Amino acid sequence: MTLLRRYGTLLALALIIAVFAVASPGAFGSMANLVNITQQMSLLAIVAIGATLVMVVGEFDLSVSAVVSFAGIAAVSLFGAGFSIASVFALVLVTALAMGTVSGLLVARFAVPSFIATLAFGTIIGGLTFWISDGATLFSGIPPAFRDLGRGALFGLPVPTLWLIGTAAIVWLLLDATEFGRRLYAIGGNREAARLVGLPVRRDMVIAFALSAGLAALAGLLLAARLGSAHPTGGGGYLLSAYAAVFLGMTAFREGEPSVPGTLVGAAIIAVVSNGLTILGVPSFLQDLMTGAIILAAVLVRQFGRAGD
Amino acid sequence: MTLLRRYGTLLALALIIAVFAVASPGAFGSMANLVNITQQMSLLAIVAIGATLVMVVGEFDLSVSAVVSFAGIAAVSLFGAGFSIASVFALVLVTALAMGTVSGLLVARFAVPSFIATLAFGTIIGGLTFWISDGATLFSGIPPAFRDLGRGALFGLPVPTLWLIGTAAIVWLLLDATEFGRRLYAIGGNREAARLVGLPVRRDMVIAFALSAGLAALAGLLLAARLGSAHPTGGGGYLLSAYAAVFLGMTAFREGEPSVPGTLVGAAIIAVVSNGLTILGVPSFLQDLMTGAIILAAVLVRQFGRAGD
Amino acid sequence: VDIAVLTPYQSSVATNQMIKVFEDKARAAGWNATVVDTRGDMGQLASRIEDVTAAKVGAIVLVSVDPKQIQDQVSAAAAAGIPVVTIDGATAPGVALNVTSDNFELGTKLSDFLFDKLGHKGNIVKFYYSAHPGVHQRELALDAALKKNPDIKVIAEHYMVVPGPIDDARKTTEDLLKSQGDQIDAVWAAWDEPAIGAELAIEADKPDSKIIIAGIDGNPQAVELIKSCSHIKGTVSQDFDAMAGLAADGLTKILAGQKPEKAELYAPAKLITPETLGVTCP
Amino acid sequence: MTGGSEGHQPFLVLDGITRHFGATRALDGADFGVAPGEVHALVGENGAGKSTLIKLLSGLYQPGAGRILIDGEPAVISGPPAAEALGFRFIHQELNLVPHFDAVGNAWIGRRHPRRGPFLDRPAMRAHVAAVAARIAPDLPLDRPAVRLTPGQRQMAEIVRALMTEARLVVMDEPTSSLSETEAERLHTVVRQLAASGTAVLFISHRLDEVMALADGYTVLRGGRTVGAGRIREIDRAGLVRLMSGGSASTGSAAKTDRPLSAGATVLAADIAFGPAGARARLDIAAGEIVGLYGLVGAGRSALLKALWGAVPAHGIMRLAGRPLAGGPAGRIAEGVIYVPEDRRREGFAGALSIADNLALAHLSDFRRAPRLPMPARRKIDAFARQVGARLRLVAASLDRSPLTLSGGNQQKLLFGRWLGRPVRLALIDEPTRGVDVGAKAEIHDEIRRLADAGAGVIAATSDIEELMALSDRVLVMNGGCIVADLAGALLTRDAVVAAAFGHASADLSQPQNQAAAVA
Ligand SMILES: Nc1ncnc2c1ncn2[C@@H]1O[C@H](COP(=O)(O)OP(=O)(O)OP(=O)(O)O)[C@@H](O)[C@H]1O
Ligand SMILES: Nc1ncnc2c1ncn2[C@@H]1O[C@H](COP(=O)(O)OP(=O)(O)OP(=O)(O)O)[C@@H](O)[C@H]1O
Ligand SMILES: O[C@@H]1[C@@H](O)[C@@H](O)CO[C@H]1O
Ligand SMILES: [Mg+2]
Ligand SMILES: [Mg+2]
Repeated sequence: MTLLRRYGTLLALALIIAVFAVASPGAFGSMANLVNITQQMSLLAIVAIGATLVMVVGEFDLSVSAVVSFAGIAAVSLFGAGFSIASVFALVLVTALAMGTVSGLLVARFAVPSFIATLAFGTIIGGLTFWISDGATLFSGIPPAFRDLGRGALFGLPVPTLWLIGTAAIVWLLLDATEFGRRLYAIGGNREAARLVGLPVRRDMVIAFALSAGLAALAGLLLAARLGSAHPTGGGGYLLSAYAAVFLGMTAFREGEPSVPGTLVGAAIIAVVSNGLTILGVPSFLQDLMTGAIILAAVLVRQFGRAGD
Repeated sequence: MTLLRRYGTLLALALIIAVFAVASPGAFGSMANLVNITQQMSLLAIVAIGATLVMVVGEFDLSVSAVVSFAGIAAVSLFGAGFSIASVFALVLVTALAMGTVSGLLVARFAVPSFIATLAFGTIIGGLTFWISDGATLFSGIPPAFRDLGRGALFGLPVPTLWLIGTAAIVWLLLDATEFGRRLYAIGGNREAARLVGLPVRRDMVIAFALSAGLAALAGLLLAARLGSAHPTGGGGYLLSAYAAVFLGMTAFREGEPSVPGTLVGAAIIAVVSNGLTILGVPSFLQDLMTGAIILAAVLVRQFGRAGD
Repeated sequence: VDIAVLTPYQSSVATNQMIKVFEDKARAAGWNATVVDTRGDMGQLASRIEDVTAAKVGAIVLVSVDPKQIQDQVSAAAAAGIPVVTIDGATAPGVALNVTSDNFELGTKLSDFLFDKLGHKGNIVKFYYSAHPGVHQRELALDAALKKNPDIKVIAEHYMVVPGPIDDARKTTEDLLKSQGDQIDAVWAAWDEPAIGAELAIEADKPDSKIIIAGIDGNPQAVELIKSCSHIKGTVSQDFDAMAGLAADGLTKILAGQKPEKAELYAPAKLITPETLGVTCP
Repeated sequence: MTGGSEGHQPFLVLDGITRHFGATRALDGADFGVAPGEVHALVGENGAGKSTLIKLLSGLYQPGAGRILIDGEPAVISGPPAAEALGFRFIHQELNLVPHFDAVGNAWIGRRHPRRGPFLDRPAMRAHVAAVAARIAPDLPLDRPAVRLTPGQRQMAEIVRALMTEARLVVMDEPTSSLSETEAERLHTVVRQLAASGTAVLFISHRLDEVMALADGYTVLRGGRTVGAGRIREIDRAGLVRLMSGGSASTGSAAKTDRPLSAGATVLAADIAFGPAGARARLDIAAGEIVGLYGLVGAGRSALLKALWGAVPAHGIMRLAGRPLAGGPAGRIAEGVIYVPEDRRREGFAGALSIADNLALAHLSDFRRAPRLPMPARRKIDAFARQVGARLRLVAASLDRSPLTLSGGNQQKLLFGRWLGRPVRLALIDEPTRGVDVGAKAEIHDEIRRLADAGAGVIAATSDIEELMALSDRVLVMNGGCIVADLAGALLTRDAVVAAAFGHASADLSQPQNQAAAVA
C-alpha cells in the first residue's frame, strides 16, 4: 500500500508499458521501439526539465514554447547569415538565458505574477520570432553537421536520447545534490522562510528562469536539427505537455514536489501512451479519450494507496 | 501613490484607451467601436469569469477551452438531429456542468492536482468533440434564431455584451455578496482552516468547477451562434487568454485576489489592445511585441506605486 | 489605400507564401497592406474583421479561410462598402472575388497520382485535418477515389496536430513503421508538412523501404526533397504566386470601381514529380 | 534607559526606534540594549511591538526613526543576509520552516552545507544536526518533513536551527509557547550555556515565571515605547505586570479560582481509534467540567482533539449527550460543539478574508440579511466582530484588515473569539492561550470558565503547566498517543502530571511499537 502510494505513478508507467507490450509484443515491445520512445520523448523532456526548475521555486514559465520556436528560427537564420555551428549554439543559448533572466527579473524583482509575466514576455518573444522569420518556415542553409546533432545514433543510443540523458543528469545533480538545489526547493517550499534566513531568493529565482529558457532553447535547436527546418510556432505543442509531464511527475515520488526523476516519468508516460496507441492503430479521437483516461488513472493509482490512511 | 498601487491596472486600462483614442479618434474612439469592444471581449470574459471562480478556490481549470469547443460542436450536432434551441441550450449546459463536476471531484475528492486533472479531462473532452464532429467544422442546420443569440443588438447594446453583463453581474453577486462566495474565498485563502470551521470544502470546490465548465459552455454556444459554425478546436485560443485576464485582474484590485471586476478589467485590456492595434494597422509581429509590452506595463504600473512603501 | 490582410494561419507554409506574394504585389501597386494573424482562432478573426471595418480600410483580403465561418462580419464589411477578396478561400455572400485552387480537384489529383504509382493496389496511410474546410475537401476527394479503387486500403489514419504538424507526422510515422512498416505502401498527406514529417521518419528508420509519399501545396521544402530523390515522389502544387497575383489584379479592378469578370478564379494546380523537376532517381 | 549585564557594556543598542504601519505605531520610540553573555527578556502585552522590534534586528523592516548601534557604531541592517553576517540568529514567532524539508534540511538552509566536492555531504549534514538536537530536543524526529511535525516539534526544529552555528546574538520570539515544562527546561539549560559562553540571548515570553527564572536583564514595551528596563533581580513579577499594563491592577497571576463543581451528566463519551498508527483513547466528559489535556510535544493531544472534532478519520464511538456525533466539523457545529485549533497560521485563518469575515466564517448563516437569504449582512458581521474585539481586548487597527497583520497574541484571541456568544455544549480547545499576554490570558480563562459554568463540557489541551493547573478540574495526561493518567482532586498535582507525561518519554505516536509499549 505504501509502495502504491509512494511510487504509484511509476508503477502506473510500468503497468502501461506492460499492457502495451502484451497487446503488441512485436512492434511495441521490441527493443528498437522502446529505444525509439526515449528519442521521441527527449525534446519534450528537456523542455519539461527546464519547467521543473521553475516549478521547484513555485512559479510557472509559460514562455517555454515561445523560446523553443525562437531558438529554431534564430538558429536557421544565423546559419543563413553564415555563422558556424558552435557560434550559433552559443548565440542562441546566450540569448535564451538572457530572455529567461528578463522573465526571472519580472517575477522575482518586480513581483509580477509569473503566469502573466511569462505569458506576456512569451508573446513578445513570439513577435520577435515572427519578425525574424517573416512567419515562414525556414529550411535552407542548415549544415548537415548541425542536423546530425538531432538525429542518428551514437553508442547504440539515438542522439536526442543522449542529449536527454546528459541534461537530466546535470539538472538532477544540481537539484538534488547541490546547495543551489536545496535553496531552490527551500524557496519553493516557503519563500518567506528562505528570505528570513537570508537566502539570495531573487538571484536564485532568476537563475531558475534563465536555465528554464536555456533548456527550452536547447530543445528548440535540437528540434530544428531533427526536422531540418524551423517553424515560427514549432514549439507551440510543448507548453501544456511539458507541464503535464512535470505535474504527473509531482505525483510520482515524494509529496508533490517537482523533481527531475518525476518529470522523466511524466514525460515517459506521455510518450509511451502516444507511441503505444498509434502502434495499436487506435483512431485519433479514441487516442485522445484514452490518453486522458490513462493519465488520470496513473495519477489516481496513488489515491488508492492512500485510502488505507 | 496609493491610488497607483490600488488601482494601477485599472488606471493602465484607462491610459491605454486614452492613448488609442488620441491616435485614432475617429475609428477607435468612436462610440460605436467602444461598444463593439465590449462585444468582442464578451466571450473571452465569460470564460474568464468561470476561470475566476476556480482560481478563487486556488485551483486551475485547464479544460475550459475544450469545453468551449465541445459546446459549439455538440450544439450544432444536436440542431442537426432536430432538437429545439431551448433543449440544445439545456442539454449542452447540463452536460458541461456534469463535466465540471467530474473535474471538481477529481480535484476535491481524489486530490488530483487540478492542473493535471483538468488537462487530462480536457483531453478526454477534446476526444469526445472530435468523435462527434469527425474532426470537421460544422456549418449546417443552425437555426437563425440561435444565431441571433450571439449577434445583433438589443436596447442599443450588442447581444453578446448583454450576456456578459448578465453573467458578470450574477457571478459578482455570488462571489461578493453571498455565503457561497465567502466560503470560496475562505477555501482559497486557507483550505485547512476552512475545513476545520466546518465549511463544505469539497462540495463548494466541485460547484466552482461545475460553474466554470458551465460558463465555458455558454461561451461555446455563443461563439457558435456568433460565427454560425462550430470548429472542433474553436475554443483553443481561450485558455491562455482567459487566465491572462484573470491574472491581470488579480493585479487590478485587492491584493492578488481573483475577482469578477478584476477579470473584467483584464479581459478589457486584452480586447482593447488587439482592437486598437488592428485599427491602427499595426502589423502582426509588432502587435505581438506591443501586446506583450503593454500587458507587462499594465502590471508593472502597480510596482511603481509600491516603491513608496 | 489601406488593405487589411487577415488570416488565422499565417505560420502555415502555404498561407505564408500567399501572403508574402500578395504583399509584394500590394507594394508594387502602391497599397499599404498590413497582415493580421489570429493563430487559428475564428472568434478572434471575426473581431479583427470588425476592427478593420471600423477603421474603414480600403479592402479586406482573407487568406486560407472559408468566409462562411465568419459570414456576419464579411457581410457587414461588404455592407460598409469595403470589398472583400479571399485567397485560398471560398465564395460566399459579400465576397467580391475568391481566388483559389479547387481543393476537391487537388485531392483528386493527389489520390490519382498515388494510386497510379501503386498500380491501383496497396495500403496507404492518411494524414488529414478536417477542421480546415479546404483540406476537408481533399479528404472527400480521397474518399471518392477510394470508392473507385477497391484494392487500395487505408490501413492507418492520423488527424494532424496543428501547430507542429511536421514533428507530429514524424513521430506518428515512426510508430507506424514499427507496427506495420512492412505493409505500408504509400503515405497520403493532405498537405506537404505531414509529408515532410513522414519522410523524416522513413529516412531515419527505413531508408531502403519502397514507401512513397505525396502531398499537396508544392511547399519548397517538399520540392527540395523530391529533387533529392527522397520518398516524397510528388506534390500537387498550388500556384500560390499565381493566386496572390490574380487576387491583386482583381483587387486593382475592384478598387477602380469595376466588377471582376468572375466571382471565383482558379489558379491551375500542377503536379510536381522528380520527372517534372528534371531529375532521375534510382 | 538600557539594561546591561554588570561588567559588560551593551554591544547592541537601539535608540528611539520607530516603525509605523499606516496609522498603527508598532514601535514609537523604543530603546533597548543587550550585552554579551546576557539573557535579556523583552516583555510586553500583545501588540506591544516585540516582534516588530525583532524583525528590525533581522533586517526585515527598516526603522522609521532612531538608530541602531552595534559596538557603538551606527549600523544599518539591510536585510536578513546582513543580520546573518552580524552573527544574529532568529527564531521568529510564526514558525518558518520549509514544509517538505525535515529537521536536518531545515537546519542547514542558509548555511554553508558540508560538502564533498561540489555535492552535499548528507551524512555529515545529519550528524551535525543530530549532535545539536541531542542537547536540546532528543525526541525530535529528524527525518520527518516539517509538514508532518506538530507545532511543538516545529518549534524545536527552529531552535535546533538557530543553535547550529556560533552566534553573537540569539533572538527567541516566544520559543516556549508550545513546549511543555520539561522541554522548556531543556531549552533554559541551553540558553544558560549559551550565555555562559558569551552569546547574548534575547528572549521573548509571556510566561513571566520563566522570565523571572531565566533572564538577567529586561526591557518592557508598551504601545511601541520602552516603559522600563533594568536587572531582573531588582524587580518582581507584579512589577513587570504593572509596567506592561501601565499600572492597571490585575497581577495576571494564574491562580486557580475556586469554581463550584457542578459536574453534571456526561456530555461526551468517546472510545475511539485515531491517528496515523491507530492509537486508542477512552474518555468521558461531564457537563460543567474543565478537563485539561497534558503531554509532551507530540504526545497526541492535538490528534485526539481533531479526531473528536471529526476533522481526521477516527473509528469507534463518539456520543454527545448520548447521541452519536456525525457529519464532520459542520455536524458538530450544529450540535453545539466548538473547536479552537492550535496552529493559527495553518489552521486558523483564511488570509484572503478580513478579521471580521474570519470571525463570522464558522457560522455564516447567523449573519444573513434575511433568514432565507444566504447573503451575509456586512452590518451584522461587523457588529459581531466589534463585540468580540471588545470582549477579548483585541488590539487591531481595523477589523477590515487581514488577520495576518495582527500580533501573534491577538491572532490567538480571534480563534477563540469566533465562537463567542453561541450556545456551547462541548468545547475542544487546543492551546487556548499560546502567545497570549497575562492579561488576556486571564480573560480567556474567564471565558472558558464561563463556558463550563453555563454547562458545557470543556477539554483544553495545553503545554503550559501553570495554565493546566489553574484551569483544570481534572487532567488527562497523554503519552505516545494514549491517555496514560486521569488525575483529579487530591491526585491532581504538578508532580503527578509531569511524572505521567514522562512515562514513556521517547514515545512517538507514529511508531506502532511504541504504541504497543504504551498499551502494555
Ligand atoms: N505587517 C503589519 N501590518 C500592519 N500592522 C502590523 C504589521 N505587523 C505588526 N503590526 C501591528 O503592530 C503592532 C505590534 O505588533 P507586534 O507583532 O510587534 O506585537 P508583539 O509585541 O509581538 O505582540 P504579541 O505578544 O501578540 O506577539 C500590532 O498592533 C500589530 O497589529
Ligand atoms: N500527518 C502525520 N503523519 C505522520 N505523523 C504525524 C502526522 N501528524 C502528526 N504526526 C505525529 O503524531 C504525533 C502526535 O501529534 P499531535 O499533534 O497530536 O501532538 P501534540 O500532543 O498535540 O503535540 P504538540 O504539543 O507538539 O502540539 C506526533 O509525533 C506527530 O509528529
Ligand atoms: O491550402 C493550404 C493547405 O494546403 C495547407 O498548407 C494548410 O493551409 C491551407 O491554407
Ligand atoms: Mg509577537
Ligand atoms: Mg498539539
